[in-house]
Amino acid sequence: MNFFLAVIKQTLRNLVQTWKSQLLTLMTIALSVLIFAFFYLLYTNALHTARQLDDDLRLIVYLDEEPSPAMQEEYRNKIQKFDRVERIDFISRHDAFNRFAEQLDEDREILADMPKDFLPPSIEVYPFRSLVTLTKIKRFSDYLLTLPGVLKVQYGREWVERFYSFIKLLRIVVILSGTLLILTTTFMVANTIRLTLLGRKDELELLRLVGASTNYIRVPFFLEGALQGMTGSACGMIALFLLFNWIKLRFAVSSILAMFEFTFFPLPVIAIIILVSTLLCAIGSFSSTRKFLQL
Amino acid sequence: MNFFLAVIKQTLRNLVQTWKSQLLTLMTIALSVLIFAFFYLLYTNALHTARQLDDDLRLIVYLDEEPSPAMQEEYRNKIQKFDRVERIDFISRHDAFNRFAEQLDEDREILADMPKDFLPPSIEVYPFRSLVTLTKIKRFSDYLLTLPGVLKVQYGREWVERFYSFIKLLRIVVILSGTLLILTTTFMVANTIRLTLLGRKDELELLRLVGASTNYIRVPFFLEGALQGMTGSACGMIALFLLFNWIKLRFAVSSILAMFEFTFFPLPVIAIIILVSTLLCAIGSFSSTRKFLQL
Amino acid sequence: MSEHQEEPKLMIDLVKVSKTYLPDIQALSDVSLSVRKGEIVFLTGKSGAGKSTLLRLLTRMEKPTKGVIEVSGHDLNLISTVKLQILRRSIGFAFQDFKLLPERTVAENIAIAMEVSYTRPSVMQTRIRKLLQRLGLVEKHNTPTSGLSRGEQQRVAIARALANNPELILADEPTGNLDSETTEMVMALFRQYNQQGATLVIATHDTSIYQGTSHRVIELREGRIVARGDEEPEAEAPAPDPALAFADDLFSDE
Amino acid sequence: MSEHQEEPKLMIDLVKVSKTYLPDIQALSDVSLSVRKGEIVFLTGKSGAGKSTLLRLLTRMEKPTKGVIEVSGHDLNLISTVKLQILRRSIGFAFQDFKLLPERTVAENIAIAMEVSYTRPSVMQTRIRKLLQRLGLVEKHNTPTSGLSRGEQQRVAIARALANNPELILADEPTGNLDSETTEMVMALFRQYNQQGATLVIATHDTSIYQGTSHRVIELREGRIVARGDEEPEAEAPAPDPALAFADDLFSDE
Ligand SMILES: Nc1ncnc2c1ncn2[C@@H]1O[C@H](COP(=O)(O)OP(=O)(O)OP(=O)(O)O)[C@@H](O)[C@H]1O
Ligand SMILES: Nc1ncnc2c1ncn2[C@@H]1O[C@H](COP(=O)(O)OP(=O)(O)OP(=O)(O)O)[C@@H](O)[C@H]1O
Ligand SMILES: [Mg+2]
Ligand SMILES: [Mg+2]
Repeated sequence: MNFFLAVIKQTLRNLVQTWKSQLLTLMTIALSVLIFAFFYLLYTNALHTARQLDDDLRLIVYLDEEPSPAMQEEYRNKIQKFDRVERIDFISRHDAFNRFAEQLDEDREILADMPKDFLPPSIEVYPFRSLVTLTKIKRFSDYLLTLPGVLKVQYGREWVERFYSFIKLLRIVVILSGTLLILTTTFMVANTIRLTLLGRKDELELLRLVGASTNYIRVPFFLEGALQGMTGSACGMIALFLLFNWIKLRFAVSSILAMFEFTFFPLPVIAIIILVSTLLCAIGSFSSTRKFLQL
Repeated sequence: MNFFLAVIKQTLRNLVQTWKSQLLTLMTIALSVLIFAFFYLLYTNALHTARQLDDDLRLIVYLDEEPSPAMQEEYRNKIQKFDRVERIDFISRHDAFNRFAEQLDEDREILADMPKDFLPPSIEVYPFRSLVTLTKIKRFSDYLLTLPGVLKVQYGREWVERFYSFIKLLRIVVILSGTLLILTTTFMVANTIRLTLLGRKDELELLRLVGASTNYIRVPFFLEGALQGMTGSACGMIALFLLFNWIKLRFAVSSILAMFEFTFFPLPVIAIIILVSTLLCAIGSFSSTRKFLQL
Repeated sequence: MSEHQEEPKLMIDLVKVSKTYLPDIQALSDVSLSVRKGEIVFLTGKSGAGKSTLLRLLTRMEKPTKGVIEVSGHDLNLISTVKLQILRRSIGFAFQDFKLLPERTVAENIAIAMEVSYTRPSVMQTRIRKLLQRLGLVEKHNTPTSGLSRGEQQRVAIARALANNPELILADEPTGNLDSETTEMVMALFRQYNQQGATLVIATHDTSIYQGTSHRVIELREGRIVARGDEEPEAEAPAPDPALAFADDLFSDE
Repeated sequence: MSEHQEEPKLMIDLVKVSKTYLPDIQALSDVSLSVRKGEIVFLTGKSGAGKSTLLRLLTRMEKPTKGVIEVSGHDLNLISTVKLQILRRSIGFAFQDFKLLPERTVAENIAIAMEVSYTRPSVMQTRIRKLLQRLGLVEKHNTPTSGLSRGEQQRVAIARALANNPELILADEPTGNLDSETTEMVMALFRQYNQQGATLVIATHDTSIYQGTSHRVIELREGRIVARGDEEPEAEAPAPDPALAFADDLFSDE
């Protein structure tokens, strides 16, 4: 009982007495969390966006003749045998013609005197959208060519590759910069704690010399670290939230970005980020007192 | 002469005696520069990549009849009147047919009994590739429609918009995160300098009391800051270069990324980054001594 | 410390203690010394003779290179961390360099020694006020110690050493920055604590504070004891002291 | 300082100087005092009387609340930063709290005072060695000052004050941590510098160092001068001193 009162008193006094460095440390933590969360948010949204964008990832399998329903079933089975896919559409000659006409739009009259079946029938295969798919898509295409009655397999090879390489690059960049950032901020926060502690070396030494128990010395640092981690990360998250809404508001008008659905972190993720920062700071602050206790 | 010797001696002694914090500060600076340069490199390469990717940005103007050379000249003039463009290609009915046949590739035999002129002639307009263009492209398209003999203007509206919004988003992200990073690192480096200085308060006070001239006290800090800024940023750039080459090497095999041409900073940019860091650190370190001199 | 069956009569027992600072500074050589409970011992010797080193060894701020040190029945070479912490709370050390926290007030500095043994705030306040009164620092109660004269700081350091009613008081040059009048104030306080049972070891150059007393004066020279004073057979009760008029209210905590 | 036509005879001139620390601590009240060149003056007074404050005012570590202070012909209220810096180089101050840099060696600490006036390294080395010899610290030449006893630190602080051959030496309680033998060493050194023309102001509680001398002893009480000693009409040459056998080699720098 007495211990807890003493420790809390000690913590409060420290906070009040060193409020300047406390504030600076707080800002350091808040900025670190802001940056980390910013990149994490970016990453999750980038993944999300990627899913929206890659609708064009499909293979078109041209057939020499219209498949019968039984054939269709067989095609379907053979395709599923290679890999699970999201959707398989059968396009008849007629559908192909209509689609082409639609593409020509107002110029469709030029097709007027064409036979309605001059385009070949085809199967459109939509693979599951994932990065893994890309590495397989060439093999998939080769496999489809071996099926009976297949004239040709087409897919937006260049576009798919370009887009995927872009997404992949983005992912690498986000992961790399995220790692770099986490390393840097961890290092900087640790350095800040170290330097702040150095400024309180005398106090720690004195406490040891008058016989303070180890917990009496260390627990306030733990609490202080925890408090700082919590407040700091909360500030960082709030800042990110404001930034996020500002961006949304600022670019909602431009309608180009409106098509992407940006989402903020769900509450559990926010809670986890704050919790982890709190723990990290508390443990960091706590364990950094060790070497001073061995004086 | 004596002054310079004294100051250099002082600087060297400081570096030797506080090498631990010096090393930590150095790492802080190196990491900051690394992060900043990383994002800058990313940004320049992203812009570069964007230029490579947006070849598909063109307007296709369908005409009702084949334009004569004189007409072509007139179209050319009218188009140029609206905006300077990169290229204008005239596609005759014949060209259009050949292209279509090429697209059909092995299935071109289905076109065998088609008249060679069933596709309309067109003009392909390639605007200059820039973000500004996108905002104008709708108006451009409307303008082209008003030209005599124009049936329809087509452009990859959705694709162009998607791609551009993507690039624009990336640009916002890079600029925002860059700003955030620069703010953070500046703040952290400043805080590190402040805390390091606090540890040398006694020394500064003593120097004042024994009558050291202002420059005798401050110039070593300037030199120290400059040295740290230089070494730190150089280390950062070297680390980035190694990272850059590692990425290149690691992904060269995957051939997907091989199509992008990644380039490192040219030498002048490297020099400028190092110079600016050197100056910033020197000035930061120098000016942070001010308040200690007013003791 | 209550787990000792037989209450030891010796407060301090040093057996052939040596201390060598790296690389090769022989601060103490084969020092043997016993101090009974309730005794006052003065340590003298030239500057650099090893007085402070000896005091530091007694609270294990430093470990001896050789030899055995027992304080209040505990062998300091073998003592556990927790026991050492408890032992330290019963020792009041007025450090030669004060070790005050410059940004804290006088009251807070003195309180530190009591807070670590979870003393009630009201008790702390009473003790602090009484100590400050006895040391002539009442008006400085709320001054940060950086805003004190050196002699005032020294008295705060002494007050902190006394605040926890320690069994053993170690005072390292406690009057180096004090005039003779203030010195007498401090010595009267020390004598009073001694009367209440505290053992005192005082390192000093100030011959005036031990001349004319019957206490042991131990002289160190280059790390060796060269004079052990009178080896008294039993601790004598010191002569009654005029300052003792205050004695009761100092220890009553009310 | 050579721009003064008429070399002033007074080293220090205080006219009705008061110093109030915030919020309302009256450390000095209307102090007027003149010290001639070449004089030795002792400042005494109880702890907290204002001795250190007076010395700090003389190097403008603190500004007076009221009054005029002239040191070596410079009015400290009006002096420019650059001139103050030059003036400070000609003042040696042995601070009461030493102000040593704990991580630097003894030699480096002493060198600091000389480096700021760009003394040649060889000259510095000679002076440091001579001073350490006179103060009995030769073996400590390369020890960091954190590894010194308190009395040794005090002597290093004194050595630093003397190193630059100052015109004015301010010593604040220079013997508080020193035994009588070492105190005599230090005083002999002070007298020698005085013989070479230096003016000395020594704040002290140690009556033994000024009893029996003919120098002025000024007593402060609660910020006022209550005793001015003998107002000597002219600075007397002190009696020849046995320590002066070393005098020549101390100032010759070879
Ligand atoms: N920085 C400061 N801020 C506020 N008050 C101060 C400060 N320094 C000294 N004082 C007060 O001014 C008065 C005179 O202090 P000063 O240090 O001059 O005394 P002193 O004569 O040197 O005493 P001592 O012998 O103890 O060193 C004291 O009451 C002290 O508390
Ligand atoms: N931390 C240390 N590291 C190395 N040597 C030390 C250390 N502390 C003290 N010494 C050396 O040990 C010897 C004894 O020092 P100590 O502090 O015990 O002397 P002292 O008797 O207290 O002297 P003073 O009266 O000057 O305080 C001295 O020679 C000193 O230089
Ligand atoms: Mg000592
Ligand atoms: Mg003083």
